[in-house]
Amino acid sequence: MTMDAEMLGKALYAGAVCLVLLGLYGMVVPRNLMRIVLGLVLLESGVNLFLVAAGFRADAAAPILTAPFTAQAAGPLVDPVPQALVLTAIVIGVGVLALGLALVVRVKEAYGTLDTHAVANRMARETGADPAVTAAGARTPGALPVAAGRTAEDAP
Amino acid sequence: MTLTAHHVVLPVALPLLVAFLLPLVGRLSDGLARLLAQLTTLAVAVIALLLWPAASDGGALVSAMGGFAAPIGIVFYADKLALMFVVALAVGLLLFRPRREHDSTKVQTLWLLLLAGGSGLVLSGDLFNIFVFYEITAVATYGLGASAHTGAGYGASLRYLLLSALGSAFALLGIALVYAAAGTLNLADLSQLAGERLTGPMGLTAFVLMVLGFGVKAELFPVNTWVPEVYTAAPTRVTAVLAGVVSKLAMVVILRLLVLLFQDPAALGFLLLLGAIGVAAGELAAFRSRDLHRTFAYSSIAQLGLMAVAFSIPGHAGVLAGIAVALHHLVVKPAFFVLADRWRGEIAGLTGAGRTSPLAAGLFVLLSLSIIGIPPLPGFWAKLMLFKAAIDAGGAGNLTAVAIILAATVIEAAYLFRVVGILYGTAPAGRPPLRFTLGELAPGLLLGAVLIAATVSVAPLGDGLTAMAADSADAAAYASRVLPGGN
Amino acid sequence: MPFALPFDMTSLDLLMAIAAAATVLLYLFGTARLGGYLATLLHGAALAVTVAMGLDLAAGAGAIPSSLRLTVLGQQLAWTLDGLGWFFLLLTTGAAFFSSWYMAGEWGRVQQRARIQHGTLALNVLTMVLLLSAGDLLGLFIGWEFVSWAAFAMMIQAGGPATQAAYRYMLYALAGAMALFAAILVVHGAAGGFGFDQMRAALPDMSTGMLWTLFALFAGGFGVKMALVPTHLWQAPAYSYTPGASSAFLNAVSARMGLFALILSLVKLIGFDTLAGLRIPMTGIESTDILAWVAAITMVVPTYIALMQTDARMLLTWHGIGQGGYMLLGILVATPLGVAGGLLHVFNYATYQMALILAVFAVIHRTGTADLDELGGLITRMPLTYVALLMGIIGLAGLPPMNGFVSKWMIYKALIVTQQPLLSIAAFVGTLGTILSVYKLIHNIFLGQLRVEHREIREAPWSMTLPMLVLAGIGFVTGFAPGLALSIVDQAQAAMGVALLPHHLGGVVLATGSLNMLWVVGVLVGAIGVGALIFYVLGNRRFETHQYDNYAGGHFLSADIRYHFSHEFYPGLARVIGPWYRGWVVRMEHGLGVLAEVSGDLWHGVFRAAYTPLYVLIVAVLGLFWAGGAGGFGS
Amino acid sequence: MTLLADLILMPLVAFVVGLLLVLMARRVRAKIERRVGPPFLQPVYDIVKLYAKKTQVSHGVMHDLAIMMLLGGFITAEIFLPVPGLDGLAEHGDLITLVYIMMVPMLGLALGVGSCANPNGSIGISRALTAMLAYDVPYVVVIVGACISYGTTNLIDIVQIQQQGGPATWGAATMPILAFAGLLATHGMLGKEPFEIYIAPAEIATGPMTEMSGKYMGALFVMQCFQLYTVGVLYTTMFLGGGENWLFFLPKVFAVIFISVAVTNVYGRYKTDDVIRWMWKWPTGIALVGLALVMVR
Repeated sequence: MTMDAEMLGKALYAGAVCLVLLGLYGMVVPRNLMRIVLGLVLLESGVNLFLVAAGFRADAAAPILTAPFTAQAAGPLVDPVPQALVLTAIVIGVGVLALGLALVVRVKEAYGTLDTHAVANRMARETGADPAVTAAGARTPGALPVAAGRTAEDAP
Repeated sequence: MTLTAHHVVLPVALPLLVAFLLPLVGRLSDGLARLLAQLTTLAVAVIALLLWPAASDGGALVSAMGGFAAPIGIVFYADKLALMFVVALAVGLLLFRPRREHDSTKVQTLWLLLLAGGSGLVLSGDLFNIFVFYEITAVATYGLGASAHTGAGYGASLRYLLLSALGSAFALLGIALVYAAAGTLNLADLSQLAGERLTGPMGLTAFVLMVLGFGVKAELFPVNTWVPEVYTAAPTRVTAVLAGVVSKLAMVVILRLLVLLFQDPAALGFLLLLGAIGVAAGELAAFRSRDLHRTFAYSSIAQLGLMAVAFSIPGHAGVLAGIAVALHHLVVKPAFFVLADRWRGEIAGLTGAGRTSPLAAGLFVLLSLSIIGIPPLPGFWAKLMLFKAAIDAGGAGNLTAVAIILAATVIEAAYLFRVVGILYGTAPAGRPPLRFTLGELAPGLLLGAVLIAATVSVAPLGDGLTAMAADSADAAAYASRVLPGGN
Repeated sequence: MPFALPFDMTSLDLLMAIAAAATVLLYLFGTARLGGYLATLLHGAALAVTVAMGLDLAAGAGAIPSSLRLTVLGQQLAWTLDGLGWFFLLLTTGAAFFSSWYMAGEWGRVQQRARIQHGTLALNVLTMVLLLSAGDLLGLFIGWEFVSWAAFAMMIQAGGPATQAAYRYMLYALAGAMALFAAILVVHGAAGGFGFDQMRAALPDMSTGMLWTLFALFAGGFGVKMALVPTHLWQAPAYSYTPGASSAFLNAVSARMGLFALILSLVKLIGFDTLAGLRIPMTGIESTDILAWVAAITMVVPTYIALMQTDARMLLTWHGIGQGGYMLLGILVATPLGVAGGLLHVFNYATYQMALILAVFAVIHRTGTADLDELGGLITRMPLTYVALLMGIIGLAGLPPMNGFVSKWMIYKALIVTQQPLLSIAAFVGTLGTILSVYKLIHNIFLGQLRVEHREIREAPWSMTLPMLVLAGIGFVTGFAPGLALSIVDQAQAAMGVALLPHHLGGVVLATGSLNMLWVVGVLVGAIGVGALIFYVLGNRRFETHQYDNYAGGHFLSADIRYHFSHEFYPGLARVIGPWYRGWVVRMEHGLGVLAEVSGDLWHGVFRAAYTPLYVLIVAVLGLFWAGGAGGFGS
Repeated sequence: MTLLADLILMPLVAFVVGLLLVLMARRVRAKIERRVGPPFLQPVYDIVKLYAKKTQVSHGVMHDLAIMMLLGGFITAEIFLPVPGLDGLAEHGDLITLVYIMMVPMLGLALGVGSCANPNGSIGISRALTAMLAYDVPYVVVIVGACISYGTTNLIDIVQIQQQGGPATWGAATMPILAFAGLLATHGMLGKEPFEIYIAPAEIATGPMTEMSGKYMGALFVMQCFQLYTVGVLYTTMFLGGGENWLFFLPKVFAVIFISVAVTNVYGRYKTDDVIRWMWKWPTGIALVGLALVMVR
């Protein structure tokens, strides 16, 4: 029984770490905005699982207090705080997810694409991103007098 | 009217309540909604100011929610530092209040949410509440970031959201680690347990995760990549508030974490590293920027890096320096963005703009001199305090950071005064002159006046800040105020 | 106290008040009809107060405190003027007086923004007063920044190319200021405060490495203002494009603030003895030797760059850089003779360089150009300006009878007596280049063919010629009787803690060869008189022919042919030393700029890349595994 | 009273000796070219002839003033250059002073020629100054080396030091390399072939002299006398032990000038840049070696 509980605890942590890693992978590698948002969802699930696991006790009861405060005598309870936290976190996560998806829709409406590179390029064009980076090597001389090279007065 | 500790909750509760009422009022009248929102903001500022005497008498006001005392209950902790930032936030929000935009009510709602979240962020005495208020703040800023209703605005805001949500997840992970280690989330409680429970790799991991999480809003390297785009794409009023005030609130949270939980050399070293890289990265990137919005966005990253360096110096000297840098930046950066709003587009296109609007150009020079750190302007004293703290603390890391900041100052002057040169150049014929209306320029002028007033009264200001910093840097005092009975 | 002041003001307070009042009043009324004369009056008053302070100091007052005190963030700031500061203050107020006089008349009326010129001039004086009387390192730094930015304000007012030059100056000055900031922080770290006495007390406990750092930071930081090679690129353009009298003021005293601060930090605070103890291991090279060689290179290289200039202003300002090298070198000799020579050169340089710059701007005022290829033959049209310029170049070249000779003589002499042949050769070689260069200046502007378009040019107005003639006159008088200037120098030397140099009115008496300028100048003037006698008495009566009445190789030269030999005046020399002008400093500067740009672009790339989460991922994963590996979880 | 005598005598002696040196130079040249050469008083005749010319063309005040500076400068220089029996004012101005006083006539000449507004004159001056830069670099090294070796810059002391131990203490014996370099630089200073770029009759119509006629030319002639004298005496004082009396002194001076004059006649003319290169390479290099030896000793 205790072996199993320990295994279960380890499995929970392993699952949480896996979910976090999966979520990170999902946020970093794909180029589709939808997939990235879904990666975020996976990541948050992982974190939530981790939170729950932190409060987990294999041989404890659910922390539901009924009537007089005597349950303690019956044995250890699972720590209620992480569960409360997870509830809040899930709610927040959902809110953020909804907002994110709304923004994805707006981006799609504005640019007609969900490809991150394409979106980045369109954004750069719209806000006039620094040409210094986009056109590498095409430094405009004179923008910085210090680096503008020799001027007449420097040396003959 | 004398306010007591119970009123500490008002700066959070009042705007939150009104924020939810606002859409309903907005149905009736947009004007009424705007009035209500602004009155609420004003009220928060007034309340915070009224709380001030009480807070300075006893060091801080502690309010336990629902009567449950710490460490079980949820605690609000209002010391002078927190109240100052609440006031700054409210005043900033008033100063840059949204004008008659077509969806004024929605923006006003977000504005109030931002106020509520921001106030909660600095007032909370509890890690999880900090997380919750951080999220409220974040959600408000996502909306505000996209409120320009342009494709770039949506895109930037989405990227910001993704990064920020990732950060929140990390922060939550960090909080979970702290909880797993210490079994409590009350800051005062934790500060007493920190010595034994939060040291070592585990504590450091928790700290790193939380710094990366809250660092998204505090514009810390490397989670600040959203900054240039959002600051460019969002309406300038939003940018001014985000760069000026909201980033500082996140820094205050990090300061609380450092002072109360992680006085670990490794943790301080980590923050120092992030800060120093942020300074170098920000100034260098700003040096190569072609428009004012991006320039100021990068410059803001550098300034926040400066604060991180300051907070990483143990003892109240570092805290003092950090607060001074924060306050200075809080005044200067929004004013910069006021100027950037009119002077949009490539900097090279601003040739001669200073001659058509000399007042604005003069303001620009004043702000530049101050942010570079030229005596006798406040920016100099802030930097001086930072350097003194770093030198007195000693250590190779601090000295390197000082050297980096000194070098970065030259770069900073290079790009700011390049703009000055362009502003005072001779405008090409036939281009319509860029002029400011007095209304556009007013917030900037007001902040410039504040800057000059601060210059004149730098001595008393310094004394006040020193006391505030000493108080904020005192973990024992924090614990004893929240847990009067001892634990 | 030669005169009583109200409200317990010290004379330093009075001076600060005058300077502050001048700044405000001149900014407001500088353009008014009599604004220029108001400026002259105010600066004259400041000069009078300075002279009175000098009398006080000479009477043994020690130092003159100011009642101005500030306490900021636990830092006490106070201001006190001692002999060293006073010496430089005298130059400052004197230069301001002559500059404002020059601007008072016609100059002010034709300049569009006279009030800005007057205002910035007064602002410069005010900031210099604050710098020169700084009572501790923090005050020194604050004063330093004030002075730098006041000079920037003065430079940038002209617009056009001046903007770029001023921008470049600002970058250099700020980099220097940051080095200085680092230096005072190092001191603070070691001494626990910014006080001069605290620093002196902490010196014995400092490690060699720390002393080297301090030396490098102070020398580097202040050296920028002095335009020591390789930080010299900014100075010539920045000073040249500044209009008229402001340029003369900058030339005469602004760069000298760097010298003042160097003397203060290296000589007064650290001290020659400590510096002499700083040696590069395994060699006998002392710290001051390094600086002396920097000074020597500064004497030679910019002088030969000046030689190649085609703009009169540029030529003079490049020489100004070189002359700074002489002053520093003299002081680094560290004997009474050398220090007195270096300081005397500061004074002398101020007189003749101001006369020169003012004369050149008088020419610009009349002809509209300072291009040495575009002028010529003005001697007949502007004789007074010519006289001022002639006396100025004799001083700059360091020939008798002008004062420039005396100070250079002392510097050469000090170097030879202390057996430093290479440095003295460098000093001589610098002077040789100067002689070539100044002849080109006077020849191309005043001698040779008068251009047709300049036939109707009038002499500059009296308001402009008088100041420069008076300055040239001072140069002659202090050349004839250098004892006058040496007594002023004594004040500074005493405050530096260096033994005084015994001198008399005509010069100095040394066992190894003396100098008595009363005799030298007296005989020279007498001999020229004899020459005049021979010239006028012997031989037939001369008749004067017109400038245009010339033949070259049997061909008549008429006014419409441009035959003035001015372009590339030293072709043979240019061919030899031309290839040596590699511009490595320019390339270094350029390289630094490019480095900043490339790193800036790199960071842009980082911020633009959407993959910051990747770094976070790596950090987080590593962190988690680290913590997990330590067994922190699941227990 | 002695001083007054010095003041009058020294320039006069210099002038007379200078005339003799000019005569020698011309005679030597004539001998080498197998001519008879001028009579004994020819230099005097020349000067008288030039002063007696009817047309004396002046190009303005500066032109006249230049002649006065020219004469005045050299007169002053002679007074500060001690010779046997006549110390003059050497106590009040040392070797460095003398070197710079000698530049005053040079500057005067340059200004005068410049104000003539003749391009050939200006070119001549440009070349003359270039040449000055060329030969003065080794000259300066020599002077600095010698001064450090003697430990003084006072010319009277320098002579005394050398007189004390006879020829063995002469500069030429104690620092032969410097002395040799000094000789080379001295030759350059005289402006003779192969260094006469600034006169260059065929190219620039005798350069500085192009607008000089009558007594202006006469003054230049006088200047040449002074120049030969000064250069010869200075070298003698520095390296050949000066002289306790004129009997020993004058032959040395003549010898110095003779070497220069004799060498001159076998050379053509260098180009301007070659003058600089040569002067900065050989005499300077040799002088630096000599200096190094002085410093090592």
